[in-house]
Amino acid sequence: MLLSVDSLQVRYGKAPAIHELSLCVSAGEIVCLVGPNGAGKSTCMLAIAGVVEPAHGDIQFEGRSIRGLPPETIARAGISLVPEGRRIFGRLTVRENLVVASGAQGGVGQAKAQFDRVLALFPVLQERYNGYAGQLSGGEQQQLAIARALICKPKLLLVDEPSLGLAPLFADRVFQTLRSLREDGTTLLVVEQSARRALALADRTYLLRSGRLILDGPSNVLAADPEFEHAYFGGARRP
Amino acid sequence: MALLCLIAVLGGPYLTDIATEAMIYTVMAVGISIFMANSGIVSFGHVTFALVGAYASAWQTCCAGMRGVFMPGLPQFLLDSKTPVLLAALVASLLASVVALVSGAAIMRLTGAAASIALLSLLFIVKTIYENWDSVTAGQSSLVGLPLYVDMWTAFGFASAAIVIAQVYNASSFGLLLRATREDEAAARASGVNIWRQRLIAFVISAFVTGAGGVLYGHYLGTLAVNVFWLDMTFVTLAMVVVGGMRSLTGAVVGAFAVTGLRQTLLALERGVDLGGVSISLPSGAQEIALAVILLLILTFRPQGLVGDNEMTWFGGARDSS
Amino acid sequence: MSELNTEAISVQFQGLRALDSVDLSLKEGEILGLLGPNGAGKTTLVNVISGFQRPTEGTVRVDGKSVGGLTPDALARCGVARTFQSVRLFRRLSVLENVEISALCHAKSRNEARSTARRALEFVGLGPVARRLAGELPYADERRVGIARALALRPRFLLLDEPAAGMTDSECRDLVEIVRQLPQSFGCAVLLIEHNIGLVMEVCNRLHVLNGGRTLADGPVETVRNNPDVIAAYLGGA
Amino acid sequence: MNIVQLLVDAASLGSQYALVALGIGLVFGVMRMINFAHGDLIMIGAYALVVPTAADLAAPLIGAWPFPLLIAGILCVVTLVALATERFAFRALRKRGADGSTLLISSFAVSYLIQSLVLFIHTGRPKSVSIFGALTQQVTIHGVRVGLVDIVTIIVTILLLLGLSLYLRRSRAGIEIRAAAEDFTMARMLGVRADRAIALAFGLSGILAAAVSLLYVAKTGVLDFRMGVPLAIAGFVGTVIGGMGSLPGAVLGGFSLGAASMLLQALLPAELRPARDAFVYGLVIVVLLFRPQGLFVTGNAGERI
Amino acid sequence: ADDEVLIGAPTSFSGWMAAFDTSPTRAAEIAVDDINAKGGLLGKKVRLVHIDTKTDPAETSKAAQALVRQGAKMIMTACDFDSGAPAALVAQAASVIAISSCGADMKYGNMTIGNDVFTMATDAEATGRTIADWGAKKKGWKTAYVLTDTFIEYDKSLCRGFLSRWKELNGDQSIVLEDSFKNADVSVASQISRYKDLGKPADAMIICSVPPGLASAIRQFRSAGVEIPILEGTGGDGSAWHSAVPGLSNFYYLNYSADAGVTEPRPDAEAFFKAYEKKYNERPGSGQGITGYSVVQAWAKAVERAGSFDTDKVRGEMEKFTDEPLLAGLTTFTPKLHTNVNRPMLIISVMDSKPVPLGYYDIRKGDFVTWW
Ligand SMILES: Nc1ncnc2c1ncn2[C@@H]1O[C@H](COP(=O)(O)OP(=O)(O)OP(=O)(O)O)[C@@H](O)[C@H]1O
Ligand SMILES: Nc1ncnc2c1ncn2[C@@H]1O[C@H](COP(=O)(O)OP(=O)(O)OP(=O)(O)O)[C@@H](O)[C@H]1O
Ligand SMILES: [Mg+2]
Ligand SMILES: [Mg+2]
Repeated sequence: MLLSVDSLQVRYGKAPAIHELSLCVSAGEIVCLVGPNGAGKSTCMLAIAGVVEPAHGDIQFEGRSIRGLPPETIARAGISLVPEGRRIFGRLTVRENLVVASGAQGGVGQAKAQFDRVLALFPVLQERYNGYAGQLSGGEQQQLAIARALICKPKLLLVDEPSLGLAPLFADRVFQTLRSLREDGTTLLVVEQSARRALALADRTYLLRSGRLILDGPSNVLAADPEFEHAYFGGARRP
Repeated sequence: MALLCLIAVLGGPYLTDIATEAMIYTVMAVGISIFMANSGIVSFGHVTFALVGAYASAWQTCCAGMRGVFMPGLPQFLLDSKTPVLLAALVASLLASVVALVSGAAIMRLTGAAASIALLSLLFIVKTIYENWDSVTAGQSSLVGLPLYVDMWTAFGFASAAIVIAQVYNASSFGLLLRATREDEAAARASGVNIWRQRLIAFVISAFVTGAGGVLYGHYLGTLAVNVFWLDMTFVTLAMVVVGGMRSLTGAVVGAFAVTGLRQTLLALERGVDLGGVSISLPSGAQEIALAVILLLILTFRPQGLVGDNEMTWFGGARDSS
Repeated sequence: MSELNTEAISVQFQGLRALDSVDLSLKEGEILGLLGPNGAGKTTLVNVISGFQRPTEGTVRVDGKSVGGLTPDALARCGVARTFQSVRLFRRLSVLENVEISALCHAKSRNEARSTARRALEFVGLGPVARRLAGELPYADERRVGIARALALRPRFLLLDEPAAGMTDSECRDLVEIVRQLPQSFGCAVLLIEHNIGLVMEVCNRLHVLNGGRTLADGPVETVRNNPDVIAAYLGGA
Repeated sequence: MNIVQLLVDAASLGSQYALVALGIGLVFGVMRMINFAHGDLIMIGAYALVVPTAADLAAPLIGAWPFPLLIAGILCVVTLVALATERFAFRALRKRGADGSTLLISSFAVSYLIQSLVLFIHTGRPKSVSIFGALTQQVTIHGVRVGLVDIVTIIVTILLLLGLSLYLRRSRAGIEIRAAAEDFTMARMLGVRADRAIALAFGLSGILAAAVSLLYVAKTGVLDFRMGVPLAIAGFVGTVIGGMGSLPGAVLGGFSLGAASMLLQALLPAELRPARDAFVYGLVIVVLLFRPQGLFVTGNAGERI
Repeated sequence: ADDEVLIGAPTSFSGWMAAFDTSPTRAAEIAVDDINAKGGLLGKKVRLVHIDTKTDPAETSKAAQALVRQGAKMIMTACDFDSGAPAALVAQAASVIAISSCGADMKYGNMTIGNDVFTMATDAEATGRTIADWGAKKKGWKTAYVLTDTFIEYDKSLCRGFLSRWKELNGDQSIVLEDSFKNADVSVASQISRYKDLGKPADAMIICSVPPGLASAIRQFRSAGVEIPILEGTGGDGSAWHSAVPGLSNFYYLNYSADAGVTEPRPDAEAFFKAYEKKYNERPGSGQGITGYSVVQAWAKAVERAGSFDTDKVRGEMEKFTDEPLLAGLTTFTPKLHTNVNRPMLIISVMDSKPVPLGYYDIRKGDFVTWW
C-alpha cells in the first residue's frame, strides 16, 4: 500500500470538515475522490500534503506515518499536490515557477527531462516561458499548476480538480496525460467533479459526502451501481 | 471603560493620570482605526490630524495674554477670540477634517504601500510647514499655556463620543462598502463601489476624531511642540491599533488601554515597587526593552491582535458580521 | 430594447495581441455563450466590457452610447455586472454582506439592500449560509455567491466568467436552471463564458467563439457547434 | 553655480539613499514586508565599530581592526542580528498567518527594542568613530569636487545590485526566496524549505545593511541610536516611488529621492530651504499620483483580474 | 518628615534627552550632598527626588505633578525648553520655583510660563553674541560664513545672536554667506559647494548645531578642504564626537565650564569635578552639567537669604542676584529676566584634537576675566 489514510478527522475551528475517513491507494493505481460541494475532498488532499493538521487519525506513506510532518518533508518524500485554486506564483515567470518545483528533484539539471516533457505537453507554457505567471489566463494557469507538479516527478500525485477552467480539448489532453503517468509508475489520487470523467479515469473511486465516506469500489462496478447514481446525484443539493 | 475610570478614581491621582492618558490615546487610536480597520490601508499619516487639531485649538484658546507673543502671525479675529474650549475643540477637529478632505481627495486614489507612503509624506509636509511657520506655530519651540481642561472625565467624554462615532460609521452602509474595498478592490468596484469616495468619507471622519485626540493631548499637557506629533506618536498609536486587533474598533480601544497600561506598569516597576518590604526596581531603560519584548510576544501569540476581528457591543447598533 | 455592443475591440499587451478587432453584441433577453480555448481572450473581453481593461482600440457601447471612459464602478451602476473567473469574494465578510454591498448600489435604505441581498441569495440557493463568512465556503458555493452578488446590482447585462467551474454534474444542472431563469426573472441579458459544453448547449441562445483573440464564429448554437473550425480549435471530439 | 558640481553633489546623497533602498527593496519589494528594523540593522552595524560602553568617549572596537577584518566583522555582526530578528520576531508570526500590518508593527517593536538596547548600553549621547580615513578625501576632476566615499558608494551599490538581481533571478535559492515570499505554503508543498529561504533573504538584507553602516560612517563619522530611522524611511519612500518588486527600481527611486532633496537644498531660495522636506515629500505625492506603480517600472508583474 | 525639605527633578535618564539631563541631575545630587554635609538648609536636610521622564512630555507632566503633590519646594526642569515646559507649567500652577539646568531658550527666562520659572543657562542668543565678540575682537576676524542647523531652536537663536553681534562689529557686509542644513542630513555637499563658489575663504565660520549633525558637517567640510576656523556655541561641548574628525583643528567653542578632557581654570569648579568623579567614577561628559549644581546652589542661597522656603520670598532673593558667583558662572537675574545674557563663558580651542581652555570671556569687558 503506497498511501493509507486511517480514520482521519479534520476540523476548521470546531466544525469538523472530515469525520473518520479511511482510504488507501496502492502503487500504480489511479484513485478518484468524488462528492458534492463541501464534501471535504480538498480538505482531505490538504491533510495528506501536510498543510492542514488532522485532529485524529493517521496517514501512512510507504509504510511510514507522515502525519504531522511539515509539507516540505512530505513533498520531498514524493507526494506532490496540485491544489484547488492553482496557487501559482504570480510574480514569478513561468520558468521560475517550474524551477521552484525542481528543487525537490535536486535542481534544474536533474529535472531536465521533466522540463522538456511538460513544455511539450503544454505548448503555451513554452510560448510564455519568460512571462509572469500571474498574467496567464485562467486555463493557462491551470496548465502551469499541473506542469509544476509534474516537474517534481512525484511517486504520488494529488490533483484537485485537474480540468478546472480547461477548454475541452485540453481537459482531454490532461486526462490522457494523467493516464500516461501511470504507465511511468506514478500513482494518482484525483478529485474530480464530473462523475463521468472520474469513472472513466480511475481504477477505483471513493464517494464522499459531508465529510464521510458513502461508497467506494472499482469504477466500473460503481458506474453500474444505481446506489452511486442515487448517492451522488440524488437528494437535494443542500439539506 | 467607565468601570476603569471608577477604579482609577479609587486608585488615587496616579491612576487617574494613567486613565486620562489612556483615554486620550483611545480617541486617537479610534480615529485611526475608523480609517485603517475598514480600508485596510496602514496609515503612517494620521498623526498629521492630531497635529492640526492640537494647534488649531491652541490658536483659539492658548496662552491667555501671550497669544500675540507666541503667534504674532495669527489673523486678528483669532488673536482676539475667546472661544469656549469645547467649541474650539469642535472647530479644531473640523479643521483636521478639512485638511483630510483636501489632501485625501488626491491621496485616496492610491492603494496599499503607495497610499501608506503618501500618507507618511503628508505628515512630513504638514510637520515641516508647521515647524517653519514660526509666526503661527512658534516654529520648533513649544507653545505653552494651553488651558488645562482635560481631566479624566473630559477624556472619558471624548473617548465615548469617539467610540460612538466609530460605531455609527462602522454600522453604516459606508463602513460596509469600505470594508468591501479592503477585502478586494476589484470586486468592490465590480459591485459598484466608488473606492475613492468611500475612502475619502472614512478619511475625513477619522481625521475629525484623530484631530480631537490631538486637541486633548495639547490641553492635557498644557504645552505643544510640533515634534511631538512625529514618528514616535505614529508608532505608538499604530501599535495600539494593531495590538488590539487591526480590523476591529474594540481592538483599538483595548489596544490603547493595553499599551498604555503595560507601559505604565513597567514604568512603575522601573521606578521601584515594594513587594513585602523588598524593593524591586529595574535599571533605567529596562522599561523600553521590556515593552518591546512584551509587544513582540503579544503579536507572536496573537497575530490578529488581542481581540482579533471580534467586535464587542456597548451601545447597540452592533456590526452585523458572521 | 437595450443592447450592448463591442466595436472592433483590440487589446495589446507587450508583444501579445489578446484581442483583435472583436465585435460582439448582447441583446436584451438573450443568453450568449462566449467560448474559446484557453487564452483566447474571453476574460480579457469581459474585462474590457466591465471597464477593468482599457482597450487599445475600439469602443464598447451600451444602447448605442459609448461607455469607453467609465470606471468599473460607474459601469456597474449603469447595469453592467460581472463575476470573476477567480471568484474574488470579500472573504472576511459574511455571505449576506457580500451581496448587500452590491445591493446598496441602488437601494434606498439599508433594509432594502438587505432584503434584495436575501432574495438574490435565495435565488442561487444559498439562503441557509447567509450568515457564514464568505472565506469559509467550499469552492462551488463561492461561485454562487459571486452570481448573487452580481445579481444584486440589478444588472441589465450580466457577464458570467466560468460560473460552473468546480461544480458537480448535479450542481451544474441546478445552475442551468438558475441561468435560464435570469432573463425573465431579472430582465437581464447574459454573457456566459464556460468550458462545460453541455451546460452551454443547454442554456445559450447564441454562441460567440474566440480563438487567439479573433472571432472564429458567431451565430445560433447548432450552426456554431457544427462549424469545423470550432471543432478543430476548441471542441475536439467532445 | 557649476551644473556638473550640482549634479555631483546631488549624487552624494543619492548614492547613500540608493544603497539603503537596495536593502529595503529586497525585504519590501521581494518579500512584501515593511521591515522597519532594517534601519536599525544599519545602526547596529555602525555601533559595532566601537566598544560598547556607557562612557562618553568611545574607543574603536571592530573599527580598529585591519581593513578586510573590519568589513568581515561588521558583515557578520549585522547578518547575525538580521537572522536573529527573523528567527525570533518574524518567523512565528508568519507561521500564524499574520498579515502585512502585523509584521510591520512587530518590525516597529524590533526596531524599538534594538534602539532601546543600544541606548541602554551606549547611552543616548552621539558617538563618533573614524573609519576608512582615506575615503574622506575629495578628488577634483576638471574643477568638480567628488568625494571618494561617494564614488565608492555608487560602485558598491551597482555591484550589489547586479549581484543580488542575478542571484534572485538566476539561482534556484533566489527563486525559492521569491516563491516562499509570495505563497509560503505552496512553496513548501513543492518541497522548498521555505523557512530557510526566508532566513536567507534576511541574511542578505543584513549584508546590505552592513554595507550601508560602513559607508555611512565613513562619510559622516558619527553614531546615533536614531540614525537608522530616517534612513529606513528614505529607503521605503525610494522603494515605493521607484517601483515595488524591482530592485533597480528601488535603487533608482532611492537615488532620485536623495538627489531631489539635494537639488532642492541647492536651488531653493534661502527662506524656503528649511522647509525643503515639504517640497521633497510634495514631489513624492505627485509622483505617486501620476505613477502609483512607481517611476521605474515598465513591465507589470502585478496580478491581473 | 518635618526635618526634611524636598526638591524634585523630573528629568530624563532614558530617551535622547538623557544625554543632556543626566549630568545636570547628578550634579544637583552633589550640590545636595554638599549642603547636607554643611548641616542642611534652615536646619532641614535637603532631599532630591528624581523621576525619570523618559524624554516624554506626558511623563514629564505627570512626574512634576507627583513631585508637587509630595510637597517639593523646588523643581529642577530639563535642559531643554520643549522637554521641560510641561514640568515648569505644573510648578508654576502650584507656585513652586522651577529652575532649568541648561535650557537656553529665552522662553524659560522671560516669564512666558510665569514668574516662578528660571534657567541657569546662558541665553542662546547671548551665547552667539559672546563667541562673535570674541572672534572679532580677540582674533580680529572680519568675515564670517554662517551655517545654521534649522532643526533645533537653540541653534537658530545661537546663529541669530552671532549674526547680530558680528554685524555690529564688522558691518553688514562682513557676513559672506548664510546657509542652513538639518541635523539629520547625511550630506552637506551642496552647502560646501555654495561656500566654495564664493571663491574666497571667509575668516571664520560658525556652525550652529549639535552632534551628530555637527560632527558630520565638520567632517565633510574638512574633507572638502575647508580649513578656516570653525566656531560653535555650547553645542560643541564634550569631546566624544571629536574622533569623527581625525586631527580636528582650528575649532573654537564656548561653555559654562571645562568638559571632560579640558583643564578647568576655576578651582571651585575643579573641586566639583573631583567630587563628581568620586561619586560617579567619571567626569561629567559635558561642561553643561555644572548648571545642575547651580540650580540647587542658587535656590539654596536664595532660601538662606530669605530665611524661608516661601516661594515669593525665594523668588525675590533670586531676582536680586547680580554677578552672583555660582559654579555655573557669574549669574544675574532681574524681576524681568530669569536667564543670563551677560555671563562670561569659557572659550575652548581645539588643535590637533586637543582641547585647550583659553579663559572666561566677558562680552561686557571685551576681554577674558577672572573672578575667583
Ligand atoms: N478555511 C476554512 N475555514 C472554515 N471552514 C472551511 C474552510 N475550508 C473549508 N471549510 C469547510 O470544510 C468543508 C469541506 O470543504 P472542502 O473545501 O474540503 O470541500 P470540497 O469537497 O473540496 O468542496 P468543493 O467541491 O466545493 O471543492 C466545507 O463545509 C467548508 O465550508
Ligand atoms: N495583463 C496581461 N499581461 C499580459 N498578458 C495578458 C494579460 N492579461 C491577459 N493576458 C494574456 O492574454 C491572453 C488572453 O487571456 P484571457 O484571460 O482573456 O483568456 P481566456 O480566454 O479567458 O482564457 P481561459 O479560458 O483560460 O480563462 C492570454 O494569453 C493571457 O496570457
Ligand atoms: Mg474542493
Ligand atoms: Mg478566462
